Parts: sequence; C-alpha cells; structure tokens
Amino acid sequence: MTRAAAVVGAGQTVHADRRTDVSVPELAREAARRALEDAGIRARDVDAVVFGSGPESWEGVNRPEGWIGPALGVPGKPILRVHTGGTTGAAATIAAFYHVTSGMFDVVLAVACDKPSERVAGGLPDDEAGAGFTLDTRELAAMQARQYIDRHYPEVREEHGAMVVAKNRGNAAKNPFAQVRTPVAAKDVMASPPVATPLKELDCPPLADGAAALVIADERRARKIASRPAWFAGLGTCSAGAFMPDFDMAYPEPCVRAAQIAYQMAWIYEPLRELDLVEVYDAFSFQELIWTEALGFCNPGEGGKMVEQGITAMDGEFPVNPSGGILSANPGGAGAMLRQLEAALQVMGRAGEHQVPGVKKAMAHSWGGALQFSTVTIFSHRM
Amino acid sequence: MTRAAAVVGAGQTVHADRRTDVSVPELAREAARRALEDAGIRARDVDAVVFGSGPESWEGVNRPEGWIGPALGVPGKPILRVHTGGTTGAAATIAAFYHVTSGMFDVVLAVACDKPSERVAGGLPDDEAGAGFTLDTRELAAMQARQYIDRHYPEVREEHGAMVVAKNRGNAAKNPFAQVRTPVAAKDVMASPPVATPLKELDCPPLADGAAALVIADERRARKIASRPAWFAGLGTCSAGAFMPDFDMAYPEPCVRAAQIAYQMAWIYEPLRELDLVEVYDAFSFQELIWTEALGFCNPGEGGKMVEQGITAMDGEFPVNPSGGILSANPGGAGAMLRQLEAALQVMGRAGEHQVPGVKKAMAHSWGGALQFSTVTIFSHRM
Amino acid sequence: MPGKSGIQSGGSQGVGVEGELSIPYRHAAGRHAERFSREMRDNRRIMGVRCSRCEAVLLPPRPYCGFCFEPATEWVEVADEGELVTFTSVQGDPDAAVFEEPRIRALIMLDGAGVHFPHVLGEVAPDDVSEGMRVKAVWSEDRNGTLSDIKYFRPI
Amino acid sequence: MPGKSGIQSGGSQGVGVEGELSIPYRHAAGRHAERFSREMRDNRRIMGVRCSRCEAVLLPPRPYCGFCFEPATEWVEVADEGELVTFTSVQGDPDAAVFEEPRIRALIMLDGAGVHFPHVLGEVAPDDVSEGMRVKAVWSEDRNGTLSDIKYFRPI
Ligand SMILES: [Zn+2]
Ligand SMILES: [Zn+2]
Repeated sequence: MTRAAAVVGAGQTVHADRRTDVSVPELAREAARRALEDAGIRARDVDAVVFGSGPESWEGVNRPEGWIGPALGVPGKPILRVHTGGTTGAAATIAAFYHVTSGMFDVVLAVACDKPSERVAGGLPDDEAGAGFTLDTRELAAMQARQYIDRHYPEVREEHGAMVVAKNRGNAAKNPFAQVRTPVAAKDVMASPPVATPLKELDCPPLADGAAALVIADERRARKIASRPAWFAGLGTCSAGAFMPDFDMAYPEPCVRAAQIAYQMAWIYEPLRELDLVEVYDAFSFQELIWTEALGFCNPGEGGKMVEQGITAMDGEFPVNPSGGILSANPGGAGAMLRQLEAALQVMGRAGEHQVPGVKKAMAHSWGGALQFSTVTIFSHRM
Repeated sequence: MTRAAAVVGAGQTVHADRRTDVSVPELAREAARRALEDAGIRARDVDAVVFGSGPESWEGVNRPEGWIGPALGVPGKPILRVHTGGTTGAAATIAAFYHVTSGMFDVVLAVACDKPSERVAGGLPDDEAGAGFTLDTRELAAMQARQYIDRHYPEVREEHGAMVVAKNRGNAAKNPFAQVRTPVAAKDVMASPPVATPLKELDCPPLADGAAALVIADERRARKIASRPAWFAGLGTCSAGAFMPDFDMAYPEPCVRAAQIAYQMAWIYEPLRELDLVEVYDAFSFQELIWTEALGFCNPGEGGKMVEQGITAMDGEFPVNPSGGILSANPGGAGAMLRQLEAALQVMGRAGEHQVPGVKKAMAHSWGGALQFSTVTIFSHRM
Repeated sequence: MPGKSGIQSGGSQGVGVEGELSIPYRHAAGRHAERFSREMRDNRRIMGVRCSRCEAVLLPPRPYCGFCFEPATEWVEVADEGELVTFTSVQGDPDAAVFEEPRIRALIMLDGAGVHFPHVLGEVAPDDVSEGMRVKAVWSEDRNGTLSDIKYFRPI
Repeated sequence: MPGKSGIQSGGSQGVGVEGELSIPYRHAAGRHAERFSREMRDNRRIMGVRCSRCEAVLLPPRPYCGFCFEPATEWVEVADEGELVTFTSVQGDPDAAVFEEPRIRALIMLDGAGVHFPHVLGEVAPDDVSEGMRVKAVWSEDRNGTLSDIKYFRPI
C-alpha cells in the first residue's frame, strides 16, 4: 500500500530556440520559482529536490548537480540528479513521488531543465558499448514510422502524420509557453522537404531551451496547499534493453507494459472511457499515433482514424496533446515532465486557454533512449 | 512513518587500476551478479534498478543508462540513473531505499560503477557556471587539510594524516577486493613527495575501475531472503550549494547536518557509544579525521588523538574504515556505495577477514562535489 | 582540465562562455567485442553468441543474455546476408548539412541472427528499396574491426 | 556524431575502443555574469551582488541568493585586496605532469565580500606564505573578462 501524493504546483519557462539571457541554473530557477509561487509555498518549505537534465554529450554542461542547488533555493536539502534519456523529466517526477511516498519527505520539488542550444554541433552521440549498432534518434523514428505505415496501410498513410502536426500546432496556438505557435495545414506538412523518409521536415520536432518544475506533496500537505490537487493514481515505468530480439518498433513493448502497470495501479480497465485525455511524447508526428495505440486507446492500426475523425482533437471525444505536445515545444529531457505538468494542470482545471472542460483523470506518457525507456503517469482529481 | 527495508545481498568487483578485460556493462554486471548470488535470488526477482555512474566528463562514457539494463538482467523493469558527484553510489542506494519504502517495489537492485581509467587525460572539469571559481578536488582537499591542521595544531599534525594511511592500508591487507594491499608505515607517507602541500603522494587515493551492488528489500522479503539482514536505521542526505558564505572546510556543515538527520531518524544520541564502527569516505588522509569529528565521534581537534591512540584501529574501541577505505580502493562513484556495502556486511557478520566482532550498528558516510554533498547511512542488526 | 573555454561578450544578450569539452577515452570493449571485431577484420565473418537459456543469437555479442541474465558463450556465425526489415532514406545529418546523395540506413535481419543488424544500403536507388528484400554485405578491402568493414549491403 | 573513435586491437587484453568525445559548447552565462565579466575587463573592478534578505555579498554574482531564494540585485564593488584564507602549493597537475615551479593556489576573502575568491599567489615563495596575510591583485594588461584578468595576488 502506497502513501498518497499529489502535484500541488507547476511551473514552466517559455520554450525558445535559444535563451541567451539566462544560464542553465537561472533557467531552471525560472521554472522552480513559478512552481513554488503556483503552490503558494516558499523554497524553504521544500524538503528535497530531484533534478533531471541531459548528459554532457547532450548540452555540453558539466555536472550541473554541483551548482544547481542554490539556484533552486534549497541549501542543506537533499538533491538527486536523475537521467533516463528522453524520459528524464518524467523520471524526476516519479523519483520525487518515491521520495514522498517513502514517508521520508512531505514536499519535494522536481525540476527538469535542458538547454540544447548550448551544444554547438554534433548529433546524438555514439553508443560506445555497441560498436556502431545504435541509430540516431531521427533514423530510428523514420524506420519506426515506415514499419508502422507499411503494417497498416492504407488505414495509416503519410497524411495521418501530417494531420497530427496540424492538430498539435493548432493546439499550441492556445498555449503561451509553446515554442512553435504558428498553425500549419496538413498539406504544408506533406509539402515540406523530406529529411529521412517517410519523415518530412514538419514531421520532426523543433529543439528548445526550457525547464519545467512540479511541487509534489503527501496527502496532508497536499490538502493544505491546493484546493484541487492532481493526485497520482497510476505510475508505470518500463526500461527494456537495447539490441533486443523481436523488438517491434511499431508497437513498442516498453510502452505497452508501462501502461499496463499504471492501469493496474489506477484500477483502469477501459482507458478510452475512464480517462479524459492524454499527453504523449510526440517527438515525431507518427509517434502520436503509435503511442495512442500502444497505450490502449484504440486498436493497432486505428491511430490514423483517431486523428482523421477528430477524436483526438482538443474538442474531440478524447483529446491527445491539447498543449501542442513535443511537436510544438521540445526542451530535451524537460519535455517528458511537461507532459506530466500539462496532464496535472488539466486535472487541476488550471490549464488556461487549452483547458479541456471537466477533466477528472488525465495521463502523461514519455519515451527515451532507443525506444527502451517508457513512463506512464495517471493523475486523478480524487485521491 | 517509513516502511522498513534492509540490505540483503552485496557484491563488488576487485578494484583495479585498470580493467581492460571487461567493458563498463560487463564490469557492472560482475558486481550485480555477485550481489544477487549473495542474496540467493535471481535477476527476475528484482523489481527495479537504480544505477549510479560518473558523468561523461569523468570517464568518457556516453549515456550508460541506455545500455546497462541488459547487463543487469532486468529487461522490462524500471531503471533510474542517478548522479550526485562523489556520493553517487550512496545516492543510488538511498534512491533504492525510497523505491522500496514507497511501497511500489519489494526488491530493488542498486548498482554503482566507475571506470575512470577509460578517460585518457584531463582532470576534473571546470564548473562552467562559475567562470573559474571551482578548485580541483586535490586543491580543495589540500586547502581543507591545511585549514584543519592550522586550526588544531599541535593536537593535529601532518603525522596524523600519515597514521591514517598506515592504518587503512594495513586494514586493506585483509580485504581481498582492495586495490592497494601493501602496507605502508607512517614514516613512508611522510617521506613521500609533496603533491599539494600539505598533501604528499601517499596521502592521496589511488584511482580504480570497479563496481558495487546491493540488493535492498522490504521487510517481508528481507526476512525471507536473509537470516540477518542489515536494516536501514537512519539516513541523512545534505546538499549545500557551491560558493557559500561562511563555508568551513575543516568542519563541513553538510556532513554535520547529514549525520544529525540520520541520528534523529535512528534515535541515536551518543554515536561513539551506540554505533560499533564507521566507514567514511577518506578520499584523502586528513579527511578521515575531519569526518570523524564532523560525524560526532569526537570533539573538533580530537581526530588526531583518535588515530594516534589506536581508537580507530580495526581492533580499537571504534574502528574507522576496517575495509581500508577509499585510500585503499577508489572506484569513483562506486566508492560511496562501497562504504555502505562494507558497513552492511559488518552488521550482517559477513565482512570476511576484516570483520569486526559483534557489530550491531554500523554507519557509512560519503561526500562529493566541492564538499557540498554528504550522505550518512546507518545500518542495524534489528529492524 | 579538459577542453578550453573563454568568455565572449554577447552585448545585451548576456555573456557567452564558449569552449569545447574534449574527453579523450579508451574504452575496454570486453573480450566478446574483441572476437566480434577480429572476426570481422580478419575473416569477414559476423559472429553472434547464443544465449544458453532462451537460445536467441545476440548481436553485438556479449558474455551474457540481457533477457535471461544467463551466460551467452556459444559462438555462432551468422550469414552476411539476410532480409531487409526496414529502412530510411536520409537527406542530411541532424545538424542540417545536406548529403550529396541520400544515405539509405537499414535494419537487416541476417540469416541466423536474432537481433536486427544496422547498416546502409548501396547499389540501389531509394525508390527501389522495399521491406523484405534480400540483401548481402559488400566487404571493404581495408578493414579495422568496426561495422564499416562492410561498405554496404546490396540487393540480391 | 561528436568525437571520433576506432577499434584498437588489445590482444589478450580485450579490444579497446579509442576516441575522443568532443563537445563544443557556447553557454549563456546570464546577465549578472556578463556584468561581472565586463567590469573585470574594462574597469579592473570585482563586482558582487548583495542578497536582499541575508545581505551576504555573493561571488560569482547571480540574480538570486541560493540561501534565501531571494533576488540579489544590488551591485557591490568588493576590493581587489583582502586576507588569505588558505592555500596549497601544487607541484603538478592531476595527471602527474610536474610544474616548473610550484603553483600556489589560494582562497582569498576580499574586503567587502562574503564568499572566498579563488586565485593564485605570486611574488612570494611557498615557505613565506601564511594564512591571514594581506594580499592584493596584480592585474593583467591583456584582459578578456575571466579570472585570469588578474595575473596573481601578491603579499602587501
Ligand atoms: Zn537468453
Ligand atoms: Zn540571502
């Protein structure tokens, strides 16, 4: 039996191509301060901090854990730096949840920050262990998209990826923190230059400097701090290996398993009916469709229909990424925490212009590595 | 109120100047396999893994979290990579404790691995944020030693550092996993060449490739797995900032605070009487004396007397580092976990030739960063 | 200290610290990786290992199976030909430099292997590539024990 | 991909993968760091900031106090002289290369500052250095906004 915990405050920076006005700790502090203000507490009320950021090879920053503490205003409190590829931000939240539910801490601040603009050149690095066996993220996503389309053609076609982009960019127009807020039409996506077939330029995400922060509290403190906390109802984490036999990129097992674990914990049997919306880690357009299927919101191959029929639109039966998703703001490891932040705000009824009416349960998803990391977080308006 | 948890299995590699026969995941696996065998469980019995290793700038390894999973035999289970400077290995254990006490997992494997031999050149990197304000670790330790000696002279003299080295190297002769097992006399230490005054060559640690692993279980599983588990009785973590006003290197507040937090949790009022031994992170000789004081085992300035009178010898009233400590084996971030591993084995009565008789409560300490990280872990033979 | 750095004035945009984090390394790849490398270089053979429990043939070879935590010590030669699993035609590198001609990245299930093998295709136009086609390695004369000992895979 | 690598045969010792992880970067240091840097370079002044709550004068300057989480926006000039807090005479670098003559690393509490300032000492032999002595900055004519704009601190 696990102690109850909830998100009681949330903050994020604007996600911009490049923030030259602030250093990494200053960027992290922006989000942290907003989260604390949002919760209405002071830094000294925080009992511990979990900090997630990219590896050196991602942003050229040396051991940020050594100097991030003062920026977050928590001298003398425990700070844990975590990293799990693209799921880093979500892992920070989940580790903060463990901190609180262990009974050791009442209020924990989870912060995720990435400033990829500061690495001047170079793609994602080699896997030194694999002697060249690793694909870069874009190649991986392109192959994943091809396998997915080929398996389900003509139910899924290239146009469905373009529809996802059009939908999410449209949603982002209502999100003041998004990086890319200009709407595009599906036909613009189709007409954009190919980068790695079948992915075209507009199927791929931007890259942003940005940070996010969540205040997580135990039951007693959560009730005091927030009138409507976003309670953690289900959590699932799955880390598969790299170089796996029988790995199916078009229906990735780590995602399926993470969802199963979270549904079991949250007593959810019919995700589409029992949840009100989902924020998925749509790093590439087709992935939104793949995750929608792997998370159990429709059958394999029905992802295209979900977007084409407007089911996943902001005003549809089951909104997917009302915030605009990663396709509209991609601040590295902070992106995974943003999914949780947006899902929590929806449950708290404070998502702003992109609030979906009447949300009671919302889910956040993230993936990382060579698709081997997956996290699922379910928030509920009730404990 | 926190759920009970215990260490029920422990494994480490031999710590060697350079392990060319194994890759990083293979090295980590050696320790993990030994810990699982020690606990008498299989990899599939593990519910989650916490992995600690150095940053890229420490060992030139890219995002090990991406490919360490299969080496640890846990596909499909959560893997969290953590990093907190020199305390990384201890932070992995502590995060594993949170995993278990959260009620989300019953058996968690904590693994720490460092292979600093693989970085060909270069000292510890710059703090990019501080524009050159950071000292390297050896300069820091040298200044710390000088402040400490100057404050307490003549009760503490250079000879006391040499006595620590002689004691710990003597202890290491009984530890088959240690890196440096040849005894040295205090006069050899005094005669060794100066490197950063007052530190001489033999006051400084070696550098090793090595790994450590602990199996941590909740109360029910711990009782099934081990006849005499090492129960977590107290835990304290403190992360101060860098560039702090009034920071006292000779009596570092993060260490004092971490100990206070752990003593409070473990209901310990007289550490010297109530604990049976301590494993401290003696990265440099004088630090053992400083930690002995800051952890409350004697008054400030009495550290020299503790080693000179044989109180901290393996057969003394209060053994410090019966394993030989960091001065005898220094595998980067794994070193902090080794302190916990040795303390846990002492409580379990399975430390081998360097077992101290009748240990009921033992403590492990670590420090990291620019002295800003500190952890304290207290194990007890009783829940 | 590794790398070098220097303060660059950024005017109203704030100061920039420019530099390079340079980390020379020499990783031990382990003994299984060594044999894999040597067989590629000296014998133009792609060697995997079979797990003693689940019997999957693993690439790259490792002394253990990550799925069973069991030793994987039986060496198995896999073919240098197999079936194209999937591919992508890449127009440029992630930093937006455009290649002279598209590079066709591919995952190949080599005959006898249990894990996809990543490489590039050659002697074929992107439009003529299709999933499921048979491909075979074209070895380089100048080999050093890495995957680039194979120049590319060509359709057969 | 950043850096370069190649397999080196290691004989019975296992194969080694040698290379270099090269990460060029350009960090934004933030506006406080910019002013600190500019004042050093253009005016030979060391500027700190005072916390609005605890009143500590912080170095390096940051827009916030890490102890109070409060803004630190009041700029304060600290002296370029102060008291030697502690020091070490370093014989070589951590990779064991020996310096021609020992380098005296020092922590200095500049007059008016609340945090130690790290630098090196000059015009003094290691044996003549003692804690508590007064020292003063010797500025370089060739300044670029880093701590090396001060050549060293000398006893006064
Ligand atoms: Zn197997
Ligand atoms: Zn203050």
